[in-house]
Amino acid sequence: MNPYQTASMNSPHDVHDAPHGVGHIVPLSLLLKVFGGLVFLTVLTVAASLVNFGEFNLVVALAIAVVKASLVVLFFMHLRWDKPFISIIFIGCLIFVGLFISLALLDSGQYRSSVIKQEAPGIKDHHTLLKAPPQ
Amino acid sequence: MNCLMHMLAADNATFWLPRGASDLAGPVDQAWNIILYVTGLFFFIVVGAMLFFIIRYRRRTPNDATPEITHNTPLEIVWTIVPLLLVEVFFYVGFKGFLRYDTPRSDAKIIDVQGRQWAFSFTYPNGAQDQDLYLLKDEPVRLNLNSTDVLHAIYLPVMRTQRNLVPGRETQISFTPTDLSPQEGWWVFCTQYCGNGHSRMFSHVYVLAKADYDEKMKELANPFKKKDPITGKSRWVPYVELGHTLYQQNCSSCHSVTDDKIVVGPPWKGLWKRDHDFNYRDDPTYTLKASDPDDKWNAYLTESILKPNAKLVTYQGKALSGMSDFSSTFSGSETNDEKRRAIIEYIKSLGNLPYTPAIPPDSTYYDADKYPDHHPESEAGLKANALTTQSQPAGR
Amino acid sequence: MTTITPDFAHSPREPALVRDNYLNHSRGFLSWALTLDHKRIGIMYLCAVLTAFFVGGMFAELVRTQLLMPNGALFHSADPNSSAVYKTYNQIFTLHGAIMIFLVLIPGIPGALGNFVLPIMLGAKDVAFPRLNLFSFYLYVTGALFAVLSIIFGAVDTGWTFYAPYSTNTETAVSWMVFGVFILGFSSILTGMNFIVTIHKLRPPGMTWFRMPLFLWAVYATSIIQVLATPVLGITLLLLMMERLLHVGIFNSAYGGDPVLFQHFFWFYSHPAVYIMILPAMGIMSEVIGTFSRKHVFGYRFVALSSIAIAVIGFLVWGHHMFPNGQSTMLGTIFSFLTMTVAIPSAIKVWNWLATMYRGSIELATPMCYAISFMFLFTIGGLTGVFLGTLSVDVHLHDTYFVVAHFHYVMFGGTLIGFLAGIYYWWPKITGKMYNETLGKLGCLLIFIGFNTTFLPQFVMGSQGMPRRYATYQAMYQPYHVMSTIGAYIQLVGFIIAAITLLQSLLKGKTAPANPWGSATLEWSCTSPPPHDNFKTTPTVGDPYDHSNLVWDDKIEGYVRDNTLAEPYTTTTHIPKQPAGH
Amino acid sequence: MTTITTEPASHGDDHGHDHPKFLAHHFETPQQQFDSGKLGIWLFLTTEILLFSGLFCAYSVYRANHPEIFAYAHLYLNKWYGALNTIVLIFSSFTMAWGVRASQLGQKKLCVGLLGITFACGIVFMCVKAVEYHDKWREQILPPGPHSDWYNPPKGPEEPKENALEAKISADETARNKVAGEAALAGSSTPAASSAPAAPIIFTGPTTRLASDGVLVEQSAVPKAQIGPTGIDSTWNREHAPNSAALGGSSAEHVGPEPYNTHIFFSIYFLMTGLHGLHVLAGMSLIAWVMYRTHRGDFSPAYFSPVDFVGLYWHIVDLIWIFLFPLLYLIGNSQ
Repeated sequence: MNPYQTASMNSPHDVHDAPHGVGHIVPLSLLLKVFGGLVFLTVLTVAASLVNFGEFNLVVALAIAVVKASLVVLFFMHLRWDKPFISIIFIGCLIFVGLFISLALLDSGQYRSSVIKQEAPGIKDHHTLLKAPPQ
Repeated sequence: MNCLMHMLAADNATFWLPRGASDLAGPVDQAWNIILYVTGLFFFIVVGAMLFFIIRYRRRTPNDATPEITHNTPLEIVWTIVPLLLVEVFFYVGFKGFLRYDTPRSDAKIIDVQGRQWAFSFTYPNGAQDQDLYLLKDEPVRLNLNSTDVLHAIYLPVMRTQRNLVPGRETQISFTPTDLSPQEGWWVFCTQYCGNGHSRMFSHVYVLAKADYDEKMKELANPFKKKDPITGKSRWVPYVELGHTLYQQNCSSCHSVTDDKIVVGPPWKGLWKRDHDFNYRDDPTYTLKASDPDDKWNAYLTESILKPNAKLVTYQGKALSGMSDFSSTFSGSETNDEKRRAIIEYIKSLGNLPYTPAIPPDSTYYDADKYPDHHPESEAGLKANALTTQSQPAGR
Repeated sequence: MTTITPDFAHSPREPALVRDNYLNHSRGFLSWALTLDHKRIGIMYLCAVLTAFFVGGMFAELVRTQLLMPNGALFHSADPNSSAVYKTYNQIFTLHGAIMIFLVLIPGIPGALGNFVLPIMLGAKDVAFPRLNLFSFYLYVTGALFAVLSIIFGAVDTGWTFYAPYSTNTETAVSWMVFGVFILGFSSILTGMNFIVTIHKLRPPGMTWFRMPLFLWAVYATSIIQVLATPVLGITLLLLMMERLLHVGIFNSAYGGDPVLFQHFFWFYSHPAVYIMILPAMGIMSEVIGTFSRKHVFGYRFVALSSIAIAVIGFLVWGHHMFPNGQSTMLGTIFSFLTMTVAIPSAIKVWNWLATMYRGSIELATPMCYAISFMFLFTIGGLTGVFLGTLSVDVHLHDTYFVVAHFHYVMFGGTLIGFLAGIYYWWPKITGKMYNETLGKLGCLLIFIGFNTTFLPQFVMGSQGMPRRYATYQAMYQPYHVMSTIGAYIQLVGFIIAAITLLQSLLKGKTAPANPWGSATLEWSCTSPPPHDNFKTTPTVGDPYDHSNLVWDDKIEGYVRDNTLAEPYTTTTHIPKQPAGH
Repeated sequence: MTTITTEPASHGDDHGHDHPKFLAHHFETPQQQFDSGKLGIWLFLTTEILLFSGLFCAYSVYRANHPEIFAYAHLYLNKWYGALNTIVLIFSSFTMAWGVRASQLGQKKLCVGLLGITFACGIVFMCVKAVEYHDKWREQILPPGPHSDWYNPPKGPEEPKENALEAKISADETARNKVAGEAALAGSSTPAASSAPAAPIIFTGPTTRLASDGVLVEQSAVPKAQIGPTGIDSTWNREHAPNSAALGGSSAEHVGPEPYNTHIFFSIYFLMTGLHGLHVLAGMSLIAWVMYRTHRGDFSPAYFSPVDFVGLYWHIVDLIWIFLFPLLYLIGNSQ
């Protein structure tokens, strides 16, 4: 027998739907629900931006964005029904993004005190800066 | 143990390392030697074993039967853990040395270092500028690093320290030189690639004893001697140019010299010999008119620098308040008096009357045999006078 | 259950090229230019990479020649205040670096050898996306062209690291080079994707994860890095170009940017890239050492997983390139600590190679000679890395020739020697020809000697304080430099001999048997050169390092599998429940 | 002979079982081909995310260290354009997902229609972007540009209030710089000296120092009354702004006259939206391509991978915008 048949049969969801095809078919009603949710959240995030949460402005905005994003990923991109390994790739990628940003952020925060506060000279007169020094 | 540590921290030049002449050299050389010996050992184990196996187990027949050894987990775990522990020890050794390198000494004397394509310039506590680094033996020093154009790095091999000069930031290194330098000094390199002249961007560090150091500082501090960072030649600085520099450092944030707009204080443009009316005078009878003689104006300006609140002008219908006094900066020593005079000369040069360059400072500030080619009456001297409005890059 | 049977229907000495194979399967220029056959694409990569290597090597010789004299043997100016002449030198070492890294080391082993042997080793007919594979080759060519064009439009003089703000201010053709590298990056990404998918989805029955040859593990780890790291290089270079064109002020301090941020961006890719370069070479080592010791690779799982470990930890150490560069103390400490841990997986590999040789039957064929010199040089390279990973010591050694020597020992002594080992190892399979062993070993020896003569002195002058990227230097360093240059010339001779060896084998080499070295991995079970579709029947897989049933056959001067001998693993062959294993 | 074509299916099909046209020669089953494609496209999407991560990183670093820039400069953006575009993209994502479903069920006409709507949404999105860009171009708030002259925002009305503030600020400056100056001359590098703005400036004439302190009255670009619930907070002081607030701490007391280097915000804005715009265009062309192929009838419930994969790509583009919108348009509007 062909191993790849077993392979496909083993993947959790190929069995019950679309026996003739490959991949999972998302019911239209669900798509509609997700769309509604996304619109609602968009309105919500705009509304939230009108309220001052002080330090939490960003947190709130990002939290809503994350929820929206996960809706899109899970249902529109049907990650929910895909092989787990794909989720691993996706999450792994996000972890590396987080790693990259957080370490760069941490460093710049650490040496911020040594940054000289000034208007960028180049904006004022960038020719002076690019001018080769006297030879 | 003690002598082992001593042996590990060699102060003299070795096959590997140049001599160490700062408090940082000890830890660095120690770490270096520890790592050198341990890794060396591992190197000989690996290569030795490899060569031994090659000979001992060389192929006899194409069909040699070999034992079916696939793995040996305990062994593999051992040779995973042991090196791990070792390298983390190295990490700790290096970390200790690094903290010492990276923690600024509060009691350190501060020298400002500015890098540019392609030279370093060092500004000393007494305001002196030079492109060689002079240090006092056994005195902690902190170099404040900054660059005007691209990345540079100042690297002092004998001090075992280097740091990048980052434009837009002020980084620092601090250490304590522990040895007197030889006559020719030690090398200071730029290690961060910075363009055509990168390999030519070096200077020297001299570690001096107290007497020589003070002597050197006094010489460098002479405000009328300027060493061009590019050519390295010294030249005589006329009053007006010095005054301009001092203006940059002290006055520019309140006094405009381009237009007659009030920034905070009255503009200097055209200030010399313009009628003044005061909103406050310590001597109610005091007046100052364009017609008054130079001496009176000089006296007035001197007073305004040293005792600003003695007389307050009303300018463009605005009654101006006084500023805090600059007596500490522009009086109290011969040098400061000359600086004050330079400021006044600069203000003169901004006046509406034709300006004739002042007679150069006397021999205390101008050493004719040191800089014969820049004698004030010489070509260069007069040219320097003429050029006062073209300005050098202001060091700081 | 069929076992592996190379088709020896015809007489073994019948010239290979008469048989249908990927070389004579179809003819004509287009049949190569538009081929989707991973083997032909691999050959094209090989030619392109070797050409780039020649160019980069010539630049290297120029660099060494200039440094014969303290004031420069090629370019020198008497006037201490005019440095314009050194621009040329700076452009030369920049091009040497950029070409070697982006055109040779990174695409070299995966592109050339990986493309050729990966599917065959796996037992697949081709990589998962043949079109993509061809596309990524042409991306490579395009990128290479841009990189070379930069020479015409005012060659780059920034050093291969493109550090801002110098790279944003210099008048040289940075944008061309940067754009070329940007394209090369995508070529690298596509290759990586292709390999990952191939390894996941195209494994035949019996090829479980822990039956995969270690070279595949290495390439798999490499591909992970390629996919995860290279995009960041892409955006970095994009931002650099924008910085040059629009002065956006992200990296250029003159516009409020942060030069240290650029270094974070750059090294987040470029440190993992170091492992993109070295990992496949390590994979080759495992194959070669196992084969020529005629012994099962020791600690297969440790070696396999150490590749993955390197790939993952390799992402966490980029800051060790920036200890004195204005990075904060805290980050420096974190990165130094992690850097130390990344040394361990490499160490594991070395130990396991040693243990593989222990009580083996070691044959010093040319590939094995290269493997030996790899172990020698890579050990030095790795151990000197410990010096640089140690914070306080790095403060002294940073940006000196010690660093130069270190990464040449790893990149050249590691990756390139491994690449050569791989070429000589798979040459019979690729071309169907044997080469002259004596010549091959001579080349290897000369390269080894020349290499050490070149770079050992650089350790010393580095620790003595000689900064890198200098067109001129203080007289006290001259002896080291002269020695180093002599070594460079010896290497040149060595490489010429190595090249002659291969060319001569193409012209009048003996026909290669299917399995000249007695290796148990799948690629040796198909004919040399392999047929167009690699395998007539989907092969069944045993232990890739079980040499016990391979016996030497004098008629064909190669090894054949004698199934009467015990093959302990075939009994346990089973179909993986799910090819997409994790 | 050049019988080698780029069509893998034309390679010798030496497998016993049936090998449909769409199935490449080196795959055994449609399922295997589909899984491979799926894995491949997801790997590609991760690279897209990592590509954008660089911009997000730059964004975070600058917002964390210079919150005042963002608090000030984002007022130039019209958040209603942003919101509109968000809705448009979300809708297009919905139609795309539906289109994939249609393709899976073999509803050819419906699929083409839905893809068409998605494509149209792409056009609308780009048009709105064009309007936004045009506004910026008209107001000359672009990245500094080749000669760094593209960024000069319009002047706002000057109110007496403001002059008072300027006077105060320059007074502060005076005090600080005097300390700095003395310090520099006396050589002791007090904190004041190390933060004395003059430090790295190349001398460019007497007024540089003024400009480099940003104490030019003409700097104000947005009508000051708009900023903060109580107009200008006159206790604002440059020294505090960059140091106090952490990421997102763009609350009232950090907003005042234009901070230094506001052009960085617009650079980041144009880089992010620009790169995203390019992806939208790429996505649109891909959609057009699969529309054509669907119309041609290439796809069936057994083989619809291209539609699915293009869909995934389109969703990622949407995903990135979902984050760009709040990060760029909705920075603490609430002050």
